Amino acid sequence: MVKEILNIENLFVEYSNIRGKVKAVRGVNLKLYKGENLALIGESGSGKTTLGTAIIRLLPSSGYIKEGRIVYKGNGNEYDISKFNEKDLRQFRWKEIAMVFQSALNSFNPVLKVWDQIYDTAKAHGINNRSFVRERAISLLRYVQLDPERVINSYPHELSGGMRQRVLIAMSLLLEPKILILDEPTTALDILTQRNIIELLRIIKADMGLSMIFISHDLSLAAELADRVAVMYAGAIVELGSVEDIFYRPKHPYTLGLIKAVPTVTAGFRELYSIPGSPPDLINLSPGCKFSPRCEYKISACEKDEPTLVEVGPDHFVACIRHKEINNGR
Amino acid sequence: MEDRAIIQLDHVSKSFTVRSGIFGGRKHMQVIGDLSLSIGKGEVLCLVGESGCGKTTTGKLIVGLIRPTSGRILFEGKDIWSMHNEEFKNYRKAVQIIHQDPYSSLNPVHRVYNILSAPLFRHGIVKNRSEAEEKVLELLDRVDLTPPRDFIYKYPHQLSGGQRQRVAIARSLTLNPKFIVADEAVSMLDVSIRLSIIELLRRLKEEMNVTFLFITHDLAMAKYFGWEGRIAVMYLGRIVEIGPTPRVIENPLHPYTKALLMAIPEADPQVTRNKKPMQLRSLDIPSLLNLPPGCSFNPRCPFWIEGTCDREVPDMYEPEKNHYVSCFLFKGK
Amino acid sequence: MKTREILRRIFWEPLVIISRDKAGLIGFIFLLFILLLSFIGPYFIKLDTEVKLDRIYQFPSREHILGTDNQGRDIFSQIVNGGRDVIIVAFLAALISTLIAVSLGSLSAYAGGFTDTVIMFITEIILTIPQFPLLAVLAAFVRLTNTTMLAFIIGFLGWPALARAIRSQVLSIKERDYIEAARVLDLGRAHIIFSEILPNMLSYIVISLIMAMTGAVYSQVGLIILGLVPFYGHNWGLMIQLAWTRGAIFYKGSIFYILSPIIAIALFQWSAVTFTRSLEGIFNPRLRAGE
Amino acid sequence: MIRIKKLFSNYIFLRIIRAILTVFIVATLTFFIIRLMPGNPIEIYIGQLMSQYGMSFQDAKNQAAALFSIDLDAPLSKQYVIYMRNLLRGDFGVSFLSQGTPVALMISAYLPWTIFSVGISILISFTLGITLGMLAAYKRGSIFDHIMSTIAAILSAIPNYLIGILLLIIIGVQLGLIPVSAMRGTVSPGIKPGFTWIFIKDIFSHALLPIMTYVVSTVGGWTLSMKSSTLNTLGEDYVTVAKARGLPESRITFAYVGRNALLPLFTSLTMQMGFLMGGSALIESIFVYKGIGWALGASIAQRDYPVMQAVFLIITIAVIVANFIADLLYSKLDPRIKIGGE
Repeated sequence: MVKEILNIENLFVEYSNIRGKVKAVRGVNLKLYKGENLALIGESGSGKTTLGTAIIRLLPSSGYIKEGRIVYKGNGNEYDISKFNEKDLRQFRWKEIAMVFQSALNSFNPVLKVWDQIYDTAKAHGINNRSFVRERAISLLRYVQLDPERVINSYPHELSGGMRQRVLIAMSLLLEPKILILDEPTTALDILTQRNIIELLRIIKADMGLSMIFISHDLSLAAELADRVAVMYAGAIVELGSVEDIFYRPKHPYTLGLIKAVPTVTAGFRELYSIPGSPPDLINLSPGCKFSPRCEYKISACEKDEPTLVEVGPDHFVACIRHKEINNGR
Repeated sequence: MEDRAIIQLDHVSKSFTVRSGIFGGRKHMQVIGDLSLSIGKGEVLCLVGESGCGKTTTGKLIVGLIRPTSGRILFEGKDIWSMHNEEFKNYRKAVQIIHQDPYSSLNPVHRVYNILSAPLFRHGIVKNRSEAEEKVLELLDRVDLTPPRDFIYKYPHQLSGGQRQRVAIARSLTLNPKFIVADEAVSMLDVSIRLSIIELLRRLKEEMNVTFLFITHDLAMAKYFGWEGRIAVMYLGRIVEIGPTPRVIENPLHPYTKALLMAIPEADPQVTRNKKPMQLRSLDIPSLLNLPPGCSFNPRCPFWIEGTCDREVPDMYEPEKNHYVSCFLFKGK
Repeated sequence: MKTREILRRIFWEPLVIISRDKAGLIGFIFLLFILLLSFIGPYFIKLDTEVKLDRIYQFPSREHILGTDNQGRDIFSQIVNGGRDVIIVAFLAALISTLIAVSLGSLSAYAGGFTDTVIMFITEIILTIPQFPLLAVLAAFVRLTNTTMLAFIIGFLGWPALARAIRSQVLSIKERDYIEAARVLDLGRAHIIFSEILPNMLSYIVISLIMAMTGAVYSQVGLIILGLVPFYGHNWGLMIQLAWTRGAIFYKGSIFYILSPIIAIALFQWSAVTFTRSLEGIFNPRLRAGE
Repeated sequence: MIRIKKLFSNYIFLRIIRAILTVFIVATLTFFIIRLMPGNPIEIYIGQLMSQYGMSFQDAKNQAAALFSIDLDAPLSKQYVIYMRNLLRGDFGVSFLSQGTPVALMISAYLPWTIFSVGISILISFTLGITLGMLAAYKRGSIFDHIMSTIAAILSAIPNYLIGILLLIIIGVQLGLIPVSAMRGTVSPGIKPGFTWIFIKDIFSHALLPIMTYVVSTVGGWTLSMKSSTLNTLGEDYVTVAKARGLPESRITFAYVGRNALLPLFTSLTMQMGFLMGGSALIESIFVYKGIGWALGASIAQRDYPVMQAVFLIITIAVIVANFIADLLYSKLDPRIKIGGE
């Protein structure tokens, strides 16, 4: 029996702005198991990044958790992250859950050397032995295939984008966290660099056995690295299942649409299909299935109540009342 | 092929001078080096490469936004920079560009109507407001912004990214162009929106018989859009491989193209997890300020031949019909 | 119908936008008040020049709202009549600086290369020279006899910082994709400058004009207080200078005499700066369209 | 050759060259204003000597030449060379009014006081302003923020000399807290300069009102700039990442937010130095604080051209040097500015 390490229960996150309340995450239930890679897939505004940052309670100041619990199970105990105070959070972050952000370019303080930022991190968690931290940093930098002596004494602007991403990944491993959240870890990088990061993440998973959450708009990243995939639309999970289920047996029209909208290189030429329309306004949400205005399977019942996730196969959940009609697109 | 070419690049180079202050030293940054290329009427050519490889500069050179440092750019056989006024005007009207970022390609202070009617008035296509309005509505309809009356008096900020990109496409169509450069026209849009824009471009190409230069970093998108056309792969300011799209994808010749195809992550778990990426000699891309001698891929290339690749720049060889590659491995084949 | 629409767009919409920012609205109201007082007020309240030795340094009363000065003259009438010249000189000077700054800044950005280097070098050098001493020295040479002359000198020295800012603005707008699109569509240089670039800079230019006005008030009143501008007439600066040179400052009872012009100038400066906060909105279609 | 190239891409070297060039150009401009402008001071002075003292043209001209240390008979180019050579030697000519006193001597008596008062003021105002600005940014939307921002906006809008006069009236005259007239000048007579408590107390009490004026008039500007700069920095990704790394709030505030928010303020700092040095002409005149600004005001009022010219030049040079120091400081704080070429 695989053990769960994180349990998100009925989570609601909102942002308040001038126009009203943006319902960014709406009633998400999600478990993360020990040693697994979970991908959160969705387009801009789907709530995937909000969900990721809510887990370590780093929402922008206008955002807040409205409802729900985020239960972390570690060291033989259960903790509700949503109840943590500032001091708890500070000790918890990076030590238990580390996060690699989308913009590696801007993730480092431009006026401090890489070493200072690594040592800052260690010191914040009570590790004051300089030579110990330095040794560990050097071995980690070597591990991510960087020249440790050169990188450690560099300022961030002296490193390329790919190098910075690797430094950030190395730094995320510094305190041996149990969970690593990666927000669009490859988006801004070149293809060859992307491949390198993907290979690196595979090695990390094999070596360290930690749990990872990938947040991405890019289906191919999920295809590369995920064990399970959660597809988000308008703040809710619409489909959740193993990577094979999602890519080869999608049961939600949106998942199917996404897969059919992405061209591939290797297989021969195939016609693609686009999803009409655009995502809904998260401030004034209509009742019913949020995808229904764009859905070709829509029936009148879709506009009444929002469907909840139902199990359609072993560990395969989908929020669609017409899931039986949806057949594999490939 | 040659005489039916609409755009030709004849040994085009472009360098920028980087200066540091009044007294600072000057450095030359060669962005495009000795580029020759010919695009036929009605063709789709996809220019593929990673960021900073010079593909956007090539696009700007072709639409005449910047002048080449050396070499000639020919439109229907005539050098655009030695055209007389009337000819240049015709060229300007015939060659248009669609930009990547729909948020900076539309002037925020103008309404859709003003954005689309300005070129119509300027070039005497319409005479008065009612004619212009009619024509603008027609253009909006053509790019699927329906009903057009809902969009004509909107400001750009009132539109979504996809809708803005449609307005930008409509603008590029105002003067009935023969040639459109689409510079990463969909890369900033969401996956579900992306494809509908691609489909729109494909339809326009059929309906209006426009020639496309489709610039992208996304090989899969290039393959999809340009299946019937050609792909040119660019690396550090040079084209390293060019050929019919199916051939380049199925039988890549240049080590760089191979590396890209083997590296590209794909939305199919079985396919993508079985990829065997090429082991490069170096992960770092050389700086344009300090290009390596010889083939610019040689410091990273696993097939590199010492003494050859790092000395001379390889010519374009044609190991299969219409499929060219600039690599010594194919010399004499 | 049509005129109503136009009137609505010119007057009503900006007012609605101004009223959205509380501080900006207060600034606008004060500014309007000062302008009305200084330009229309003098037609109703004549400058009191009659020496009344029995009424020296009176405190405010119903008869003299702000009290009387060292010669028993009504201070309020002096305030009402003392603003126009200051504001006109400031406006003229600001207009000149802004014109020079906009032309040189855009030229520099647009031409680039050597022209740019030269213009920016000159700009940087003038920028390093402390402005007020230069003005003071020049004022000592050129005997300033009238207000226009003063405005011109202040205006001719006040452009460098703004020119540099305008240049970087133009440079950034010039690189936007919509400018490239306009070039490719062959819309012409005039269209690009006046219809694509300028509208995007308008709010910045108007805000700069107002800031330049406050700068010109600073220099102008400063020169007057130092006694370097011996022109005749009556204005707020002169009121302060007279109070200072005649030692009124050191007399306890003179508080209303000396305070009135200081508050008038300070209020003008503050309300102008605060008003600029609302201006951004007036020119920005995003805010205008009511989002 | 390589060494020269390296030197030319050296930031400090370039700044020095530019500073020297600026001084050179300003000096040249001053020369031509004095020598060539219609109604230039030399002509006026000669005219004055002839009409007031009944001197002959030649005598008047000789005296003028001696005062300005310019050989008026030499060709203009030679005059210029001599003028520049004298400047290099620190020879600014002789004062008109206090006949025989070399201008250089006067400057060395006045300049230190201005540097002292303006320097202390900038230090106080900058430190206070960035502290208040950061506090306002961290507590944005709070009552503290509203009050601070309003006060700051009002203070920064009022011309500094008006603030000076207001302080004089309110503290000195109306409330009578400070004996204003006793505090004129820069140091009380009879007090020996030295590192003694009495001397330090005395110079601070004399400089009190000017310093207060400078601080009150500039602190608002610093507060507002620091507030907006801090707000920008707080939105940067590296601050979020620092929080995610679990860094203590104090470390984030100072090393991550504070230091980066401070950087854009350095350009304003150089502008501010120029502005305060320039504005000292007014402030020092108001308080009769005998620094270089007061000297400028007095020499202009009395049309003492040699002093005026030299004082103007010295103020400009002081500003250029101050800018240079600020730039060096900036390049120390921001590693993205390269020092020492490659």
